[in-house]
Parts: sequence; C-alpha cells; structure tokens
Amino acid sequence: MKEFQEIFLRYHALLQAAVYGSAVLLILIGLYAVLMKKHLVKIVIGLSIIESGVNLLFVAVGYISNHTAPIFSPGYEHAADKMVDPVPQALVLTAIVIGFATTALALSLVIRLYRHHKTANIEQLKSLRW
Amino acid sequence: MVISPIHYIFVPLATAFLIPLLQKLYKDAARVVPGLVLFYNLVISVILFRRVMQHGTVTEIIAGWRPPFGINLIMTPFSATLASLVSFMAFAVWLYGFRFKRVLKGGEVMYYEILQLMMIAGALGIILTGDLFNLFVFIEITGITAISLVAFYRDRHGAEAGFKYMLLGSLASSFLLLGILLIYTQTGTLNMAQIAQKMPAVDSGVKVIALIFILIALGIEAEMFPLNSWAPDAYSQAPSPTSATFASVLAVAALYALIRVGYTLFDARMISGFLIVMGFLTMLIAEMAAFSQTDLKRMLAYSSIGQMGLAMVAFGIGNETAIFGALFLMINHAVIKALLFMSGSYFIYNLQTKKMDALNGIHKRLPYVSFLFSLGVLAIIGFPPFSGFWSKLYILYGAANKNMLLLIIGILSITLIEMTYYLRVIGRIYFAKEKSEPASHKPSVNALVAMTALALVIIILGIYPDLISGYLHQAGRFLLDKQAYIQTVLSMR
Amino acid sequence: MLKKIFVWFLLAVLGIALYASFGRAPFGENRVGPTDNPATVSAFYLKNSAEKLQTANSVTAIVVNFRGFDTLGEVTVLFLAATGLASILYRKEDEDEEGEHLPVRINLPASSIVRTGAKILFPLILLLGIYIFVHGHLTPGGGFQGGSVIATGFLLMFITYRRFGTNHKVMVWLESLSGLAFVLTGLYGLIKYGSFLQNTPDVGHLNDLVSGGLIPLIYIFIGIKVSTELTNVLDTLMNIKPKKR
Amino acid sequence: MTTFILFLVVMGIILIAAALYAVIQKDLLYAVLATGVVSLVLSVFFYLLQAPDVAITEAAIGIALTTIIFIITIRNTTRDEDIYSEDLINRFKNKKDA
Repeated sequence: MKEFQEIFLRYHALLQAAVYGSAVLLILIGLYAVLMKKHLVKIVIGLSIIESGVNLLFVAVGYISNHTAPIFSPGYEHAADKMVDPVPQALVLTAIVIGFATTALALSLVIRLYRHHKTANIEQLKSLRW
Repeated sequence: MVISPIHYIFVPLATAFLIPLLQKLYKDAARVVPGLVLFYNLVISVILFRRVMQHGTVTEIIAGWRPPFGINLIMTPFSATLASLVSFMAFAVWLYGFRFKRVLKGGEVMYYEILQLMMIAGALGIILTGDLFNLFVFIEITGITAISLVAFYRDRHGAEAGFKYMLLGSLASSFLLLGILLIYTQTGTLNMAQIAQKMPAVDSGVKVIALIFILIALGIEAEMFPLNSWAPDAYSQAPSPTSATFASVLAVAALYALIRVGYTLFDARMISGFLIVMGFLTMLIAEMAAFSQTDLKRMLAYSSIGQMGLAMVAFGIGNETAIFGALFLMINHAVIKALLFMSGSYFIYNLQTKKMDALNGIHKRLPYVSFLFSLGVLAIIGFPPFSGFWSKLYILYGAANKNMLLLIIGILSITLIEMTYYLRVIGRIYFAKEKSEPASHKPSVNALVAMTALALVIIILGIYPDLISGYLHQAGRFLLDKQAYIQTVLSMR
Repeated sequence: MLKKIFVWFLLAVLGIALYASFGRAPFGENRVGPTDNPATVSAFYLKNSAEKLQTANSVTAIVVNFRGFDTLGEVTVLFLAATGLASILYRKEDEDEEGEHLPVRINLPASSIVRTGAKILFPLILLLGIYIFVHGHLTPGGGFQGGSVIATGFLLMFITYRRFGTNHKVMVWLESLSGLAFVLTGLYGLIKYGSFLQNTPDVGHLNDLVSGGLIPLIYIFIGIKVSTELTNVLDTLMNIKPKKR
Repeated sequence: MTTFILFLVVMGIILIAAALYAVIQKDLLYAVLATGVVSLVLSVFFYLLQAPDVAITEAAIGIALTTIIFIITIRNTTRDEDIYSEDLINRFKNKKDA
C-alpha cells in the first residue's frame, strides 16, 4: 500500500487536473450552454451539466488517497481511520435529488412555454419586458 | 410538549404532507387547515419572541448531536423579530386570500395552499437555521414553491416569468453549493458559528472567492442589482396573495440570509462597501424603472426591489442606528407592501386589467380600498405621521453618523422619484375623471379584516414607534455581536 | 459579438477562480484527521456512526441521523416539485389550450419481446429497490437510491404499456402517510428524548439487519416517499397529451 | 494503481467529450443521450472515488429518470435545435412536400 501512495504522489498533478479539471470544465461547458444557447431544452441541459460538475467536485473534494468507502462492512469495523470523508457524499445525495426536482420543474415550464408561445427559442419569448 | 423553534418547521411540513388526504375527507380542508397552522405559528411566535427578548437567544439541537456536529436552530433577537414578522404576515395573507376568487377553481386550490404554506415554512427555516447546507435546502424549498406559484395561472406570462426565475434560481443554487463546498474544504465544517470561528485562519484569496460565490447566489434571491431581473416578472405574474407573500416573507428571508452570511460568516467590514454600492444601484435603477411603469403590479414590484436596496444600504452602513433603521424598514416594507398588493389587486380584479390608466377615479367605486391603498402609499414614501417615516429617518441618521453626505443626498433624491410616481397613482385614483362602471366585486369580509389590520399596524407604528423600537435595538445589537453568536451556538448542550 | 467576448471572458475568469481556489484543497489529501479524538466534523461522524449509532454505512448515518433535518427538507423539495409539476401541467377537463386538441397517441406499441421482458423485469426491479432501501444502513444505497430504482421500474412499465397507470388513491395514501411517518418518527425523538429526529439509544450491533435504531425505519419511509413522488412526477409527465405533428 | 490513474484520466476525457457533444449537437435527442452518458461516466467516477452511495443515486436518477423526462420534453417541443418553433416546423414540412 505504500506503493500506492508513492505513485499517487508522483502523478498528483495529473490526477488533480483530471478530476478537478473535468469538474470545473463541466461547470464551464454547462454555463456556456446556459448563456449562449437559444433552445430552452438546451438551456436546461446546460443547467443539468452544471449540476453534474458541482456534484463531481463535491465527491472529489471528499476523496482521500488510499482510503476506502465509508462503510463499516464486516472486516472493516475498525477501519474508520482509513475511510474517505463521508460528509460531501451525504451532501451530494441531497444535491442530486434536489437537482432532479428542479430539472423536472424546469422541463414542465418548458413544455408550458412551448404550448403557449409555439416556440422554444428564448429570444422569441419577449412578452415580458423591463 | 415545550414550545421550541422546531415547531415552526415540522407542523407546516406534517400538514403539507397530510393535506392531500384531508382533502379527500373534507372538501375545504386545503383552505382551512393552512390557516390553523399559520395561526399556530403566530401563537408560538408570540411565546418565543417574549422568551427571546427576556432571556436571550433560544437555541435548539436537532437529532441530539450538539453543534457543530448536528444541525441547530437558533433564534437570536434579530431572527426572532423576523420570524415573528414572517408568521404575522403569513397569517394576514392567508386571511386575505381565504376567499380569493381566482384561485378557487377546482382541485388547484390544494396545490396552491400546499405551495403557499411551504413557501412560508421554507422562509422560516432560512431565518432559523444555524447550518450552512441546511440554509441551502431551505432556499431550494422556497425557490421551488415560488417558481410553481409564479407559474400558477398557467398563462403565457406566468410560465415565462417562472422560467426566468427558474434559470436564475438554478444558477444561484449551483453557486451557493460551490461557495459552501469551498468553505467546507477550508474549515471542515458546515455549522455557521464554527465557520465564523475558523474563518480568520482561512487564506484570504479563497475567502474572497467563496464570498463572491455566495453573494452571487444570495444576491439573486435577495433581488440585488443586476441579478434581479426575475423579480418584477415574478411579482406581477403571481397570484396576488403570493405577490404579497413575496414582498413580505420571501424578501425578508432572503435579505436575512444575505446579512447573516455577510455579518457572521465573513466580516461585516468586508461587505459593507459592496452592500452600500450595490444596494444604492439596486435602489436607483429599480425606482427609475418603477417610474416608467404602466402596470400597477410591476410598479409595486420595482418599488419593492428599491426598498430592498435601501435595506441593503442600511445594513452596509452597519452602525447601530442604521441597522435599527434597516430592521424597521424591513417590518414596514413587509406590512405596507403587502397592504398595497392586497388593495391593488382588488383594483385589478375589478378592472380586469393591470394597466394604471384604468385606475382613473376608482375611489368612487371602491372607496374603502382606495383609502387603504393611499394610506399604504403615504406610509411607504415616508410621510411623517406614518411608520415609513421613522425607518428612513433612522437610516439617514445612521449615514450622517458616518459622514456619508453623498449617500444621504442620493437617498433623498431617490425618495423624490418614489414620491412622484406614487403620488401620480393617488392622483389618478382620486382626482381623475372616472369612467362610469358599477363596482362588480366588493372585497370580501376576511380580506377587509386582513387589510384593516395591516393598516392599523401601520398607523400605530407610525404614531407610537416606541412600541417595538426597544426590541429592534436589542435585535440590532445582537446582529453586530458576532462573538456572542459563536459562543451561544458552540456552548449548546 | 460583444456578448460572446463577455461570455468567454466570464468563463475564463470563473474557470481560473474555481480551479485555483479548489487547488488549495489538494486532491486526495487527508483533511479528516484522526478519528480517535475527532477534530473535524467528518471524523466525529465516522467515529460515532460505528460506535454510537452502530450503523455500518456512515453516509446513511449522516443522511438520516446526524443531518436528518436536511433530508427532511430534501424529501419536502421532492414533494413540492411533484406538487408544482402537477400544478403547472394541470389541466381541467374543459380547458382548451388555445384550440389544441390531440387525443391520438402516435407511438407504436412496444414489441411483444419488450412487453414480456418488462413484465418479468418489473417485479425484480421493485424487489431490488426494496432490497436497496431496506439494507440502506448496511450496504451502499438507501431510501433515495431504492426509491429511484423503484421509479425506474414504473418508468419501464409506463413506456412499455401505454395503458399502464398507477392507482392514484394508493399513491396518495402512500405518499402522505410515508411523509407523515417520517415527521412523526422525528417527533417521537422530540417527545421521548428531547430532540427532533433523535435516535433511540437502543441501536443493536454493527452489521445486523436490525441495527442503527430508527435509522432503517426512517430510510424505509424515505424510500416509499421518494419512489411515490418520482413515480408521480413521471406519471404526470407521461400523461401529457403529445402535440400535433 | 496505474490503472486507477489511467481510468480517472480516460474517464475525465470521456466526460468532457460527452458534455461538449451534448452542448454542440443540434439534434436534441442525441444531446440528451449524451447527457445520459455524462451521468453514466459520472457514476463510474463516483464509484472510483469511493462513493458507492452517490454512484447508485446518480445511476438511477441521472441516467434513467433525468434522461426520460428530457425525452418527454423533446417530444412535446421540438427535436431539432434550429427548428425551434411551430412556424419553422411547418415551413420545413412544406418545403419537403414541394
């Protein structure tokens, strides 16, 4: 297991870039879709990609190299010191479910909007103005 | 069972879960039961408010784990004041909306009442919680209910306003999560008191970024410029009792969250300049937009945003006088704006249009409602005998104490704009030539009772502000005393 | 064009800010600390979920007990989303949406292989979901996971059988009662032990099926609640009449 | 160990590629399926990062339920990003007929 730690440290920059980097990139890609895309469904896709990125960031922050999942299954009863941080995982559970709830609500609004306006382009929804 | 802050949350929750069943047993359950719950909230507000003011902060541990390990509810004098305000306003709005005709169609009334009740429970949760992630959950509860209520009429404007709110609200929740996570990585905790304790040791760059994320998120909820484009649409498209709730409950809770995070988690000095500048911009732009509105509800909405901006400025000034003024302003704004939305919606209901041109000479058709509306208008622009006067005076006094002459001039000139457009409406109501149409919808008794009660509150607070000023001073002092907050929470057993 | 430059600038700033600030918490670093004498919240949770709560899955212990109040809020969010969805997509019988009327479903029926497969799979998926939330305190999984698995089972049936519908009365009862049961379990803690959602001290032994006191019970309520809410959401969405092509 | 590193890097690349595809793709059905792929890879990611609870949740909610509600929405709006309104659909149809 010492080996693991060594290799982990050697490639640490790469690993951090792979995990944090992809989470941050997901957030940016999603934000790009939200800001630049015109189709309502695309915008909601962007929102859900942002949520995915945030969730990944949560789990990544809680990870500890060479530690196991925070479950005291038989044989691991006294391995509390060798477990990853369970708090971000618990928070992410909440965040995923809440994310699904908001996505469903957003999509129902999209359906409503399309029924009324006959269009799914955000630039054509201009009945309300400043 | 001893009365404790948790009653604010679990009673509405259990009721909301039960309403679909009760509806099957008794047809009007969905309308009556929330009222009982809100009345119960009002009763425990009175009890807890007295307890907090006499014996100091009331705290409650949830799930039996003392902070920082468990989630805790905390009622400082500051949050007790706001929680009581929210409970009172929620009950008044329920009373007003009890026979509200437009929401009475079919089975929708159940959806409406559940959402409305949970919006209030969520707002109370925001005010009471002492945990950062729990704050996020309650913000989501209010957000989802508010979106559904904005889109409640299912017309094209409603859905559009709802979608706008949805878009900004989702971004807000993502940013809030990022901010929370950043704080968690640095401090290893989610309890607000412990974060406040550990915050000075955190690297200042990370601290600023976390602060920016959280300010963006809470700024969206608290209608801060330039993130408030959802607000006028949401206010004007929602059913009228909901608009009143937005102004008197949701805005209060969102501003509370902003202030709690800014003052307790971070340093008050860190955000004071930001709050003053953003608050002033919010106020200026909102009042200018209100000036050019032709739609009554939109005008009221912009005026609401303006008032929130003024409250932000006052919290930014940050001395005791200004905070006293800000708290007074929050109470005034909640009561007065609710009254304006309530009476204004009777105009709209009678005229079947939101346009202000149609208001000409309506005082002959709805004399009492017109009287209440003008009372509200006079109070909100700060005419001397009414309560709005005192809050503005104290905020200006607070600014003067800090020698912010420019700010005083700015606030006064914005008040002038405000006065112009509000008095224009009054002019229309009383002095313009009326079109001869008979009044079709007289206000119902319960709505009249609710509106009269609010009007009485305005008048009494205006003539005799000492009634609450002692409490407000105490609340303001507690807000500034960060160490007391930390100690109270972390010494809980 | 200006908007494009602004957006790219915003994205660049945000990306750098995010990566730099999270870089201060290096990937894989141990920020939990020793669990014998916990200095952080996580270490305290890890220690006590095994010792005081006898719950093998410490994520479950956090979700249901330590931070159970969050979970109550989360279940409420789901409930409110289902309510809001129903309210937004609600349609009275006589309500005509701007002259649109489309009774005919255009989709082809599923093939008989799919239908038979769905019929066999459906009870298995339900069973799997129930297994997941009953064992939530022992193995990975729990109320949310099991609930959403059950909802996918209903989804399969909705897709395969056009006429498949849930029994609304049963759903309403299950939904209300499971939510209420969650709150009442919390209330039991408040009355008996003085704190909302507090667990019983009688927690059994680690890795027994009946261990963790009230945790498995609450997770079962959550599982029922989540599965009914998600199924309701799907039901509402599936029953939208498709538009004219 | 090296497989772990390799896995994470490859997964990250797939994740970003799928997300980019979801944003760029004009056919919304494929875009939605790509977000399903994002969720799938994400749940593998969670599993590798020792979060099996989250992985199961993401698998059930992210892959199955979110994707299906998106598909239902597409069925009720338009499938092509550029043909976003009923007017455009009709015009497109007429062109095809002519």
